[in-house]
Amino acid sequence: MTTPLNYSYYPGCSLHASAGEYDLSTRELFKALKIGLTEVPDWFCCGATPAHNVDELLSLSLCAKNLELAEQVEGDLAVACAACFSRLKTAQHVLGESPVKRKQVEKALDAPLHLDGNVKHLLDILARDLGLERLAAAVNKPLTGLKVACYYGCLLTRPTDVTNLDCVEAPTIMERVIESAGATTVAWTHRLECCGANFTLSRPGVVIQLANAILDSAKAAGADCIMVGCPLCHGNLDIRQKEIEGVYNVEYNLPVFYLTQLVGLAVGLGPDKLGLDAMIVNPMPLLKEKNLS
Amino acid sequence: MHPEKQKHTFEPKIIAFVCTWCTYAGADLAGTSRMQYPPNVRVLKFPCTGRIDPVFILKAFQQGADGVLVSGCHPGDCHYIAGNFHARRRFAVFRKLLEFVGVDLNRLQFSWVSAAEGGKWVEVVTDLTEKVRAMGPMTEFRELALEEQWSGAINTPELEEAYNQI
Amino acid sequence: MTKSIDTSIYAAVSEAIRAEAQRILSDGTVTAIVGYAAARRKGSAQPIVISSADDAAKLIFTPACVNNLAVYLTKAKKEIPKKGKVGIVVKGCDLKALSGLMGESQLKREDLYLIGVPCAGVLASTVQPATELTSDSIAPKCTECDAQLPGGCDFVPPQAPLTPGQTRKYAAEIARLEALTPAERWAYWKEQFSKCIKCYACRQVCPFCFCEQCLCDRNKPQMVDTTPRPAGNTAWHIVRAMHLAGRCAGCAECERVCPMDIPLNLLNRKMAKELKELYDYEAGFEVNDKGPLNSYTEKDDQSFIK
Amino acid sequence: MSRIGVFICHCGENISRTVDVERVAREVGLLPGVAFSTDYKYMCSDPGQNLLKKAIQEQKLSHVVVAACSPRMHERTFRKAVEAAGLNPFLCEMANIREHCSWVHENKEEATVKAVEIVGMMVERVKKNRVLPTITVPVTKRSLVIGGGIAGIQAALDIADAGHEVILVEREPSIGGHMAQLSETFPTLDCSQCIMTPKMVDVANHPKIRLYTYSEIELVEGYIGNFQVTIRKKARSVDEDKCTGCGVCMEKCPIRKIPNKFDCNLGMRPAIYVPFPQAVPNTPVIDRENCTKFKTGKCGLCQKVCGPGAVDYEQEDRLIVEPVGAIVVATGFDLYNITEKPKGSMIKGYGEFGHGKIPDVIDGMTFERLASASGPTGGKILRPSDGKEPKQIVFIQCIGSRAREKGISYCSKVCCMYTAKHTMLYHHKVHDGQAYVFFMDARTPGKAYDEFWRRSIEEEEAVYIRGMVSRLYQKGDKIVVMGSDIAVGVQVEIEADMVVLATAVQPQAGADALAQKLGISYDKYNFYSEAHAKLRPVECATAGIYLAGACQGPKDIPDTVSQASAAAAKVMTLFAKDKLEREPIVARVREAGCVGCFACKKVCAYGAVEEKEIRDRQGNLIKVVAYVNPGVCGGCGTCQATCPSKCVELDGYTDEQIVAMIEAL
Repeated sequence: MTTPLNYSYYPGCSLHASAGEYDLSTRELFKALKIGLTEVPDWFCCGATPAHNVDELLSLSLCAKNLELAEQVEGDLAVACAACFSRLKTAQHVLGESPVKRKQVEKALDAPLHLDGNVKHLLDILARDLGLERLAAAVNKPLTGLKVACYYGCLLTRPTDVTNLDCVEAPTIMERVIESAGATTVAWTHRLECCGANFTLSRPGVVIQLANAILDSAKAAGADCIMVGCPLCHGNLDIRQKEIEGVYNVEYNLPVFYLTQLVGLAVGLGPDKLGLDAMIVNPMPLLKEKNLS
Repeated sequence: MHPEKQKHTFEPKIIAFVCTWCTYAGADLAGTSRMQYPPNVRVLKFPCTGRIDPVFILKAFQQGADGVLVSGCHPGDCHYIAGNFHARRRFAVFRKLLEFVGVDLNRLQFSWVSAAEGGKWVEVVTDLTEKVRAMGPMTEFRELALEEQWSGAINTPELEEAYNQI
Repeated sequence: MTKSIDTSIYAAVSEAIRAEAQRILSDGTVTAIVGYAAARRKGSAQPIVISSADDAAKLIFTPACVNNLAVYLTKAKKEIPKKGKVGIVVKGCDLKALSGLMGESQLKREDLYLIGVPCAGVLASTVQPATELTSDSIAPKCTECDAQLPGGCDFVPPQAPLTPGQTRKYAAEIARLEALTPAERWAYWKEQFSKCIKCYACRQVCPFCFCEQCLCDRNKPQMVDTTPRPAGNTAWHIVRAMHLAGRCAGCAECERVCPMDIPLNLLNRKMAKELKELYDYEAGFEVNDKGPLNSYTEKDDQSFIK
Repeated sequence: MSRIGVFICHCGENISRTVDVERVAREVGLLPGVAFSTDYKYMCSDPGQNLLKKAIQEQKLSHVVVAACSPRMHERTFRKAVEAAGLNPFLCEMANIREHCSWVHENKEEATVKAVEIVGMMVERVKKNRVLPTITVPVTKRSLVIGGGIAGIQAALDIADAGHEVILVEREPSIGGHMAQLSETFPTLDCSQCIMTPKMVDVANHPKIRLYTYSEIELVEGYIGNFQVTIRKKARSVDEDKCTGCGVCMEKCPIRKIPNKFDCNLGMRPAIYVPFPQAVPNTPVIDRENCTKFKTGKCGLCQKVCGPGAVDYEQEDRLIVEPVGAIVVATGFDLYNITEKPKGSMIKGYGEFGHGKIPDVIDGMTFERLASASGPTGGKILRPSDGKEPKQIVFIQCIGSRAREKGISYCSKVCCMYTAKHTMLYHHKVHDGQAYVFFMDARTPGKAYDEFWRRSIEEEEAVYIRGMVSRLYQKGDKIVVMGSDIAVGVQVEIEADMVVLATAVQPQAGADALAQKLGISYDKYNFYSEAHAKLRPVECATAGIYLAGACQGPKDIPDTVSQASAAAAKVMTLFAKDKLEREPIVARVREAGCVGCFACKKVCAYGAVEEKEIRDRQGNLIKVVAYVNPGVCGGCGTCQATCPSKCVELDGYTDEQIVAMIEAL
């Protein structure tokens, strides 16, 4: 007998814009896995990277308010975006450690803070709350033969005291999840390197250089595709891929999936429910080749 | 009131409970350096602050001390490894108790004074003496000693009847 | 607003205690059991020691079962058979005291058979024994209870107590006193302590006052004034509170037995509050090797030290 | 009724200038119990002391108060004088009217009043002083040394050379420790084995040293001068008395591929083995986990070929009890190993370096074995993965050390120097190779140390890059080292053939367990704590136990040897007398009142409080009470302040004495 899983859901801005397919596939996957997901009413931006670079109080207050809103919905808070996850966890951590900052934020919000709820990344929910065994049991179209490079990026595991997701330097949670879905994972070197993140707008040259190193490493390790859990990483590796190939005169042709898209495929969801058409590097030839579409 | 005159007439009694290895030696150093401080303090030497029982502080107040100083080695410097760590906890709790029963904690000072800190000894003793001098005598415990019994009013008929029967 | 408190499980709990007592006395698991029995006044209860399975039927649990029986295993142990295991009926608060006594080498777990009681609260000492348990008539300690279900016992009846959220009476009173000036607090306690008649009932009933000779009875040297006058009383109550700091488990027996209604547990709760804030220490069910005042960390607060 | 004599010293003019000493003597003379009161120019002078002695005899004084300087100055002087006059020395107290009075006040009236009060307090105190007999403890003049590395060897040889018996216990099959593994030593580059092995042989041949190798400490009881140590001598499966060390068994053993720990698992050894050719004793040990005879019952070849019949498969662990008077702890260090999951370690692990999965990322000790002429490669620097000579080698310092975010913050002290040495050895052996060193700071205090370090840069062409490394990964047969050069402010990437990590020096595994057996304290890293960081650096707070070498903190060889000799000197000082005398300021338990809550035991930093059973004549247990071992008690009195019923009292600072002083106010 297992208890039903129910979560409040904080999609974050990206999932309502450029990463619409992450949102779509998350909702569809959770529906398929019979995990309840209720969007936090009136949620707003967590402040992302800019807020905490400019004003810590603002950044903490934005997150604290969102956490408070999330309290209205039963269940732990599920977060898809790695950056939102990092900000919400950081706010929780900082406000828990520093009574002074807590007071400041309480003053700013004019309300006592509720910070006790758990904030969980989708990976955590799949790997721990649902559990790998139950996940594997739900798989009806295993991703047999698909070689996946799991890309963590910077924010999922760091800093370890804050996110508590997995070992900061040698995490395995993505690999464990996707292997439960029947895929093969490759050992590669750039799993944790930075993709350049939001320099994609201000200094695209940096992003092209860093993302190239990541794509190069994944390709060299023999991966068919890359799996990510962060909209920004996705943008840098997927949208920029053609441009990078042009700059370095190479050909990668590595589809970049959100983890929910790949797991979704494995539980039998169709491409239309996973937003595969929104991917820039077309995954369909690869999926055909592996008999997965 | 004549605060100035009062200042001259009231000389507070300060009792210092100190450990022999650090603070007592620090006080010695103040002497060999010929530093000057008010003569109100009386020093009681202990091997270690760990030996200082909170009851001694209570006893000192009851015996008419207007201020009490407890001083020992800085954390990590204890000659007996950890006596001052135990003392630190003991007094952190004891001062909270005294505060709760209404003792003004300005009369009770704790400090770490090392054997090299003659200057700090002078500063701690001078500050406490002047602070307590400004507060006036510690009357609470002395007044208690003069009182005989319950001050409670006989305010119920039952009590009144009982009292009359005595 | 008076809220009534559901004590409907007590009947089933009593039944379970009797059945278990019957079993462990007849199969020789224990040689005696310390528990509660009905007393003469209607609805009242008193401690009882039984050593025969036939007497198991005498055991009860009601809101009048106020005593902390732990004291019968230490100071009053002469009444208890010395051979074999002894069973004892414990509420959560009493169990904390037992754990404390084990930590201080006064009792051994293997010598005891613990019958835990799921407890929704007991009556205050100020009301008649047959009174209905409500948010007004409940003992103040029960308003702050976090131990309604004793842990780590050998036997606990399966019933779960239901208690509504309650106003924490001590916390409120501590907050009130803390807001006063030192002089006002002194006046308050002076009034309270001057009532004391030095009957030492608080000492007699306290499970932790197990010293063979109390410091306050010594006269060579006389550390503490022994006279039942305000000076001596104040010293006694300060020393008592200090000696219990970090040990008191909050059974509030001292306050219950005080014939002069001095709020003794208030001092103990204040100390408990400080120890929680300073060292994150709380009395609990687990047996601690060292209490907060005979251990330390290098990083303890020293903001009060110059 | 006490007859107290009070002696007020003028200290030349030091006291009498601001204190009216005659008035003090007069007023104090009126106090109850004071039979004699006088003042004198210099109490500490010979005539002053004679005055004191004469007064004791003529006035039949029972107690003495000398009001003069600080007791820290002359308490011993006057107590000796009092003793010479026939009184117990502890019936004499000093009132400090110089440092605490005349020197710190100018107003003569105020100072005089204060002096009278200070003396009055001491008069009341001294009335409560009791006769304290000097405590003497017999001394067993044998010493235990735990650990057979250079520290233990040095200490053992020094103590044995002084004529005292030494029991030397080593956990491994051979003594020698880490120093035997080293190739050359800084700053002279002399061969480690050349200077180490003669000392090992000296130990084996010394008539006063009894060597227990392959043995561990099981139990330590007793106290200074009187320890009882139980040693577990593990079954070696070879009779040490019969074995001649011919080595035939090792040649014939069919199991040959067991990684040799001594060679950092680079070389192989048989199942019956000595860890290295110069081992002392040169007696093999059977590794029962890997031996066919022990695993399957078959084989038995070594027994068949052994001429003297020394191989004994039936041998069992033996427990030996040795009485000793002093213990030197010299258990040394171990290097933090990034290949192992750091179970219980404070270091969080180095996932960014691949958790040690990259074969050509090695630690400093492995490099020592590669560089050692007697090592698995015969002194050639070769990669463990493919045996090729590395042409680009990167050394990374401070792995684990000084890394607060990784869990430990201390400096391992030896790594800067040995890395400099490694770059030199590398350059000597691979002439066309290039060494890079990533470092935070170069710490080279020590005689000829900084010169040595500079030589590695200036003459041996090592490139030092100030900065740390964020990641290592294998790319083809290269290891990509991603680091930063903070001096220039750029990110650097080096494709290296081999990487050497200067991993943190940590206490040996199980150091905490041994400390608990010995009753000595240790810090949060498990390094043993000295009694005083500056003034008692080789003594433990637990009397009779001394520290030598890296078990107390990271140390290089010269420091280790110095400390070992210092510890040996401390042992000899202890052994210089037949009986140990100590100041009788110790705690005593009033057993009648003790209820056995053992709060005193919990706060005792010395482990001096024991549990004592009180039984009646029939042997029935009445109660268990605390007992303070006077040989071990440090005399701080924390127990007394903690005891709720004050049933433990510190002699010399009893509650009576203190309350008397408070009441004198």
